[in-house]
Amino acid sequence: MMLEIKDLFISYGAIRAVKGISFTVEKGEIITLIGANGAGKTTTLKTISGLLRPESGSIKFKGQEISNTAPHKIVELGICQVPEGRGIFTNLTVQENLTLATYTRRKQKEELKKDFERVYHIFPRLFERRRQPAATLSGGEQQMLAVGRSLMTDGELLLLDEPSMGLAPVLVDEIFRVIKEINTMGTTILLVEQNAYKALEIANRAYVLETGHVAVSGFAADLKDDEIVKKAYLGG
Amino acid sequence: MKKLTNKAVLFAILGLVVVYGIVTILHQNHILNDYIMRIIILMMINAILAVSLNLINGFTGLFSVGHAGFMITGGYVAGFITTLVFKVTAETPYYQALPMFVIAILAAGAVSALVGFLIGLPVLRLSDDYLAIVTIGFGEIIRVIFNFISFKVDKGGWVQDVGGPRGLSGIPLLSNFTLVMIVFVLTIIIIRNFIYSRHGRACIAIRENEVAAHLMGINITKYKVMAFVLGSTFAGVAGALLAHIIQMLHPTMGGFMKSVEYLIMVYLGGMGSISGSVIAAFGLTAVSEFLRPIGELRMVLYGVLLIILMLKMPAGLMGRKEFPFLVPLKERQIHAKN
Amino acid sequence: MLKIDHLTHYFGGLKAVEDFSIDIQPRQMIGLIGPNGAGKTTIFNLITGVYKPTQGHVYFDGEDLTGFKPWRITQHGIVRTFQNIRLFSTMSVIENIMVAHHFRMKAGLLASILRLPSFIKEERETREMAAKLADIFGLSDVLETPAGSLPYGRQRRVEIVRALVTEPKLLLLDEPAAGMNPKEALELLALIKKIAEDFKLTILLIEHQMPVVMGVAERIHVLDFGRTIAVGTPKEIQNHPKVIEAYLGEGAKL
Amino acid sequence: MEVFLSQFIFGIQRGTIYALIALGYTMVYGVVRLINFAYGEVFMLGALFSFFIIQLMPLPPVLNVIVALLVPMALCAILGLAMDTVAYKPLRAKPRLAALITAIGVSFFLSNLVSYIGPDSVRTVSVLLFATAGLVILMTLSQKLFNFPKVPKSTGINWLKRSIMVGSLCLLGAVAWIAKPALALLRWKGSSFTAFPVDKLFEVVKYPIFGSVYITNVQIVIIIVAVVLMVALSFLVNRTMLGMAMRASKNNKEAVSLMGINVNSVIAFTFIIGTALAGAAGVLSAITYPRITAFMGIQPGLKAFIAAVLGGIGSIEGAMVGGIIMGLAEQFAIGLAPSSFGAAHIDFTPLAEGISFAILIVVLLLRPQGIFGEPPQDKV
Amino acid sequence: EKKDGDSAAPAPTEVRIGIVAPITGDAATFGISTRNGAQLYFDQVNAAGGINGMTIRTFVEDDKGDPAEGANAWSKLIDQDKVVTIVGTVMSKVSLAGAPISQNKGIPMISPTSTNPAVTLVGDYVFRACFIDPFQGLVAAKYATQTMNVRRAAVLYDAGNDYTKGLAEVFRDEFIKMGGEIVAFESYATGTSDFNAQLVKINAVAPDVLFLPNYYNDVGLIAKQARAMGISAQFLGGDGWDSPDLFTIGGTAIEGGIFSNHFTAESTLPAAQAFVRDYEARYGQKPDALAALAYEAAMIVVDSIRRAGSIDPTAIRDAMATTNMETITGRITFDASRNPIKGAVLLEVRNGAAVYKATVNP
Ligand SMILES: Nc1ncnc2c1ncn2[C@@H]1O[C@H](COP(=O)(O)OP(=O)(O)OP(=O)(O)O)[C@@H](O)[C@H]1O
Ligand SMILES: Nc1ncnc2c1ncn2[C@@H]1O[C@H](COP(=O)(O)OP(=O)(O)OP(=O)(O)O)[C@@H](O)[C@H]1O
Ligand SMILES: [Mg+2]
Ligand SMILES: [Mg+2]
Repeated sequence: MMLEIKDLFISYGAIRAVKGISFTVEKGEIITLIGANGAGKTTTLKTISGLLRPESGSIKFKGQEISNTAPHKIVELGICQVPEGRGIFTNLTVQENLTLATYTRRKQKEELKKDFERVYHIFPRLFERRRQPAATLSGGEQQMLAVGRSLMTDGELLLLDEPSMGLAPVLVDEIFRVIKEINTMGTTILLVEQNAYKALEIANRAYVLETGHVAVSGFAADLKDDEIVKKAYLGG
Repeated sequence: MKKLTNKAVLFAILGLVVVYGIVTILHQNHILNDYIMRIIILMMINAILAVSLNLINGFTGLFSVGHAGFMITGGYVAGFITTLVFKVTAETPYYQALPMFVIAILAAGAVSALVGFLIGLPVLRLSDDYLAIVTIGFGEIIRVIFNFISFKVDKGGWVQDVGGPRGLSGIPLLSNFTLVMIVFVLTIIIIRNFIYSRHGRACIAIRENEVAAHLMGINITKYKVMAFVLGSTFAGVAGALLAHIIQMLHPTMGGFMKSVEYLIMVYLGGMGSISGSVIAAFGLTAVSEFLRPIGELRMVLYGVLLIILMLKMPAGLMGRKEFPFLVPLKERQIHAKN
Repeated sequence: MLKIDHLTHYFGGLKAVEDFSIDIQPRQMIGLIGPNGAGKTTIFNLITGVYKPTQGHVYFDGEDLTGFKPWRITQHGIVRTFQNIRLFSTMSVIENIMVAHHFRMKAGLLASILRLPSFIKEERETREMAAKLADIFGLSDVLETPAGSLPYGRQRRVEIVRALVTEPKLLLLDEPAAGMNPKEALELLALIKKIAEDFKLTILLIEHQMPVVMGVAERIHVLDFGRTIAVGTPKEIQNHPKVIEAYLGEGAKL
Repeated sequence: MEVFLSQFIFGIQRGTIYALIALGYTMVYGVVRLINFAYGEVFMLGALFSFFIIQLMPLPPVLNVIVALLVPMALCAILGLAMDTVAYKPLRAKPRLAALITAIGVSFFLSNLVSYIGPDSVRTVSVLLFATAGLVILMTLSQKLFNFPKVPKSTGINWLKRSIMVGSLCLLGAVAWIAKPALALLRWKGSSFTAFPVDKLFEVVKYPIFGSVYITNVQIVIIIVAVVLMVALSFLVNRTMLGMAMRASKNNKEAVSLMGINVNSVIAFTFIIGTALAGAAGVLSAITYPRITAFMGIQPGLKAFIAAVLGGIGSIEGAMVGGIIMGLAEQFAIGLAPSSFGAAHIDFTPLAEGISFAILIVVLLLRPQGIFGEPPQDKV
Repeated sequence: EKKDGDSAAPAPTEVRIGIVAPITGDAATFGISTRNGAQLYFDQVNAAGGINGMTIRTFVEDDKGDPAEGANAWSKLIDQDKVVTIVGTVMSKVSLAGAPISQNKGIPMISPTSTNPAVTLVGDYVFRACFIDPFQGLVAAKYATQTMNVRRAAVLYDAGNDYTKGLAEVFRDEFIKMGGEIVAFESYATGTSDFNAQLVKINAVAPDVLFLPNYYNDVGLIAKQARAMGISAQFLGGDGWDSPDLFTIGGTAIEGGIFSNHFTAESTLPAAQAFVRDYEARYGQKPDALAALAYEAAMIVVDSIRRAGSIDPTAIRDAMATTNMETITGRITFDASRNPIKGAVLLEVRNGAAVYKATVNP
């Protein structure tokens, strides 16, 4: 079991955003969380990566409780996140953005080189722009950078928060292709998406969140054809 | 007649009258001595300064660190008018001096407003720290100018140097409890009504997101300047009152460290809370006064107090909350929810 | 109604928009699509006066608005929403909406400070109007909530309401459906159609979710690298080889 | 000509001191965006520590210079770390201006404490420190005994923290208690102005350049130090991983932690460097203008802020250039102001003080982000 | 207001006296000297049995060098602590804020060091213990033109300080009147530590005399920078120079400087010698001019109360106006404007100490 979430409650001050979520992620899977706006998806991801503290409940990563661990320690353990809104460092160049993600493992020179090669192989666009300040990248390029950067931290579990938001259709396809590719290269993925069709297409299993609860869960393929899910989230 | 249901305002008015009555009676019976009265007056003057700075920094989201400059501008103008133009002295009967003082206060407000306008127009396009620096700069320039301007005045046979580092002395004592309280209450009412109008909303919108405000049809330059000028006006008025209780003006009273004092009041009270500014101004004035017995450790302790208060309440004492009577009825539910 | 003439804009050496022209008639709904970084948002910024164009002109109702300050353009009846939501986040939803009505209100400084009856009346009317509009967008339950703590999708709705109370003639929507799931996007689409009808609006829409654009736009302009590469009906655009190559992708299915 | 050259050299001297102070300031300022009001106090303490060391340790001159510079830098760095931990770190996620007020608090606290501490009063301070330690113990005990609900879960760490706090308070108290004779010996009188014993460090030597124009070894040293520091800092910020992390922290702290970087450590490190630099600036400034008091930091603190903003917030080169520009502007404003003008002997020099502010305002109005600053990137 | 029961009460056993000084803030150096000087004398009087059997109780208040704070201090002392006399304060601008309150309430005050002529003009309850600017400026100008016999003088003063500005202007006017020429008249901002810009200008006109009417800490630095630059003019100054720190800050640069002062440690007056001795014993340092003047002000106050034979403020005031006593600086009386009529001494800096040179009487 890679990640195990149990009875997670999370609040912003008096507002309770997540009300008892439980789910699991197995090694090698792509799991997707889908659900309406404000269902608590981002909140859940932020809590897993340590940016928020849960009110109660447990988060176990490879059997280790991490709900009270600092974000940078969690990254060291092997969880990396592409936050909502990308969070790239606009005042750094593309190359610097990628380099910074290797902060914790500065010593492994050859390995690093390989990692750079891998990222630039997946995103040739980034290679073209490696000397440019990230601020000047287009939205899609920034999203690629954010994903590429998270790959550089060499985590086993990648949390993606709406990677396709605001991207042109070509790029949406591209991003999902890359996610699949990363997954086949051995990274486990927890994907939060609004684009439920696509997410369900590449995922193994899915959880549907509704105002802080898990409403439905199951195999992605099944959910895609589930009438209720269709009606509620796929608009069809 | 919905308006009459605003009970909090009624209670506030009642409270005000009662407080005024009690203080006056206690003073007349020597239970509150002149010293305490002076501190109360200073508390109110500082509150005017804090609230008016809050309008600029807290509500409009500008970052001005030159408030003391506007304060002494008003002080000098008013002091100059009463002392050198109208030649009011300690012997002038109060009923004669009062109208002259009122003129002086109005003139002080007007001149400070003008200075605020002239400074505000070019500089308000800068944002945060850059604006801070420029307002510090202008505050200091105002101080430097007052430090520079000096002239001689014939005082009944004795030629006296006035201005410059000698300051302006011989200002009559005209700020009394009643007058200062009236100005204080008026200031609060005006600023409160301003904030809870479309104009105030525009200012707050600018604080929240300048670009969006701009694109919602708000002339941001106009409103920034308006807030700045309104703030400076009250600073000038406060300066006039202050001059006529300290009876002395000196360029250093408009310096950077003084501006910082008012800044502390605003942030300690809570950015964007009139109530907070009043509480902080009252509190800090009283605390720094009543810490006197510990002598040299006073400022050391004052520093520690600031640190602890801010650590415990990072949004200031009141955050953005207001006393109910400072919020018009309609808006009140919103504040209740926040 | 809106006529843009050979608009060009540079950022330093970068040509963000090049020779862009468009002519929009009243009550039309036009789509603007293109790859990321094609210059779509920049065009909105040029129309609304956030940037001054390097070359070209923007005419609205026959008047040349080029170089006007943003607030003046809004007052002329052009209003927009933002790609990255820009609400007044600590203000409540209703205040957010009321702010946008600012320049339609009349109460002067003095009337406001004295709280004259005229002021109170206007304030009440604005509040009621704002509440009514919020209701149409399903925001009644959050009127008093600080806008910043709403979930993304509802924030987008607040933005649209806020834009509407400026009583615009032309509404520019910059990716209004971003961050919505397909169902929500389709609901929004219906809503946009409805308000366009009710408020007699002209709409220029940027959107990456094809079902939305194709569902509302009667004509679509496609940009790439600042240049217009195609103009046409949704049908034409869908099958335009250049558009498929640059934007939709081979596997585009709608 | 000679006058002009002299003014120019002294202007560079003045500006270099400003630049030295501004370098450390702009580092911290650039990363945390904190207007560190207490920066001037660290500057003052740098000079003061150096003073103590010189009085305490009569070393051979060359060694003396090094010790008198490095030890204060180290002490200031520790102080900077302490300041960050106590007063700024808890407010990191809070509105930026909250930390401004605690910074003002720290500034008041330090300057007035130094002014207060002298042979007569140091024992009072000692008692106060012990009393505070006692208070902390009492509060902890009462929390334990009456089981107040507020005791956090991770009591272990809390106990450790409190023990360290009480321990250091007691240690400081003990130091303060025995410091009385030491202070007397050092001739430190608290509130008083004190001469900084430059002559114990080295002799001032003049090298003539042209006519009566000369340059001194002190001037050469401070210019070299400033340039070296600027280059080193520039390298640190732009070329190293740590510098990258600093720049990234300024942009998006949350995302930095998602890179597996401890943001707080990065910021603490920034503070350490910044305050060490302030300490160094204090020492060098005291060597140039050998007079120290508890309140000597206020003006340089303000000037450093101005120089940093003038040069562009966070820009190392900007701090340097900003400092030099201010120095030269002030020097020439004073140099050119007519004094004793006309029959009434009007002295315009006091206006020169305002002219440097005026120049600042003009520069900022023309270039709102400062000379080397990046324009704000608020993409609509 | 002072009526409540006072007259019916038994004979008072204590005399309440206020001391106001800038004890904190950037003028703390001056404030603490002032407080120490005054406190020392009051304590000595108490140790010797008090005034007419009454002990003195002092109330010390801090004014931070700020007029508003000063006015508060005055008001507190008078309205709350019910003092009968106030010794204070250092800066003229603050004394000017306190003086109207003293005058209004009829509580006499004596400022040890406020030299602005306007202070005592506030009213007949306001006194001072120092000479005002015109006298010292005159002394320096006379010394330069008559004793040194030079014609070219330069002045460098603190433009933010009324004391130094006043002195500078009087010196300038007197020096010109006596046939001299002011070749440079320069000023600097309060708190400056770099005086090179002004000194370069002064150096360019090569004056014979450089008049520095500033406080010792500035003078020390100025002297250093001036000598380093090669300015060889004679340094002249006033009582602001008087502090042992002048020599530590100024070092060898200040050697040979001449300044006027209220008294000299070499004074043969037993009171002066005792003062210096006692002060050093108690505070571990030599007194500066501010301490001496505060001590002197305290002497005047105690003497006035003794002679008034009562602690009625008006009686004390009346007695003070007719002061004619020996203090640590010699005999002192007040003129009609309540400024002291007293002599000055000229001192010269030699081997890190101020050495007596001459006495100048008004
Ligand atoms: N900073 C905040 N303060 C208060 N409430 C918040 C905050 N951030 C989120 N919330 C609330 O928490 C709930 C869950 O929000 P969250 O962002 O996790 O939703 P989401 O599922 O990611 O939605 P979306 O698809 O819009 O990104 C929402 O009701 C939201 O209003
Ligand atoms: N303020 C700016 N400074 C420099 N370059 C900019 C600026 N704003 C936009 N650009 C550049 O101009 C180009 C067009 O940007 P624009 O935001 O208009 O794209 P867009 O079509 O809206 O893309 P998206 O669909 O990703 O929002 C991009 O290459 C962008 O990087
Ligand atoms: Mg989300
Ligand atoms: Mg865009």
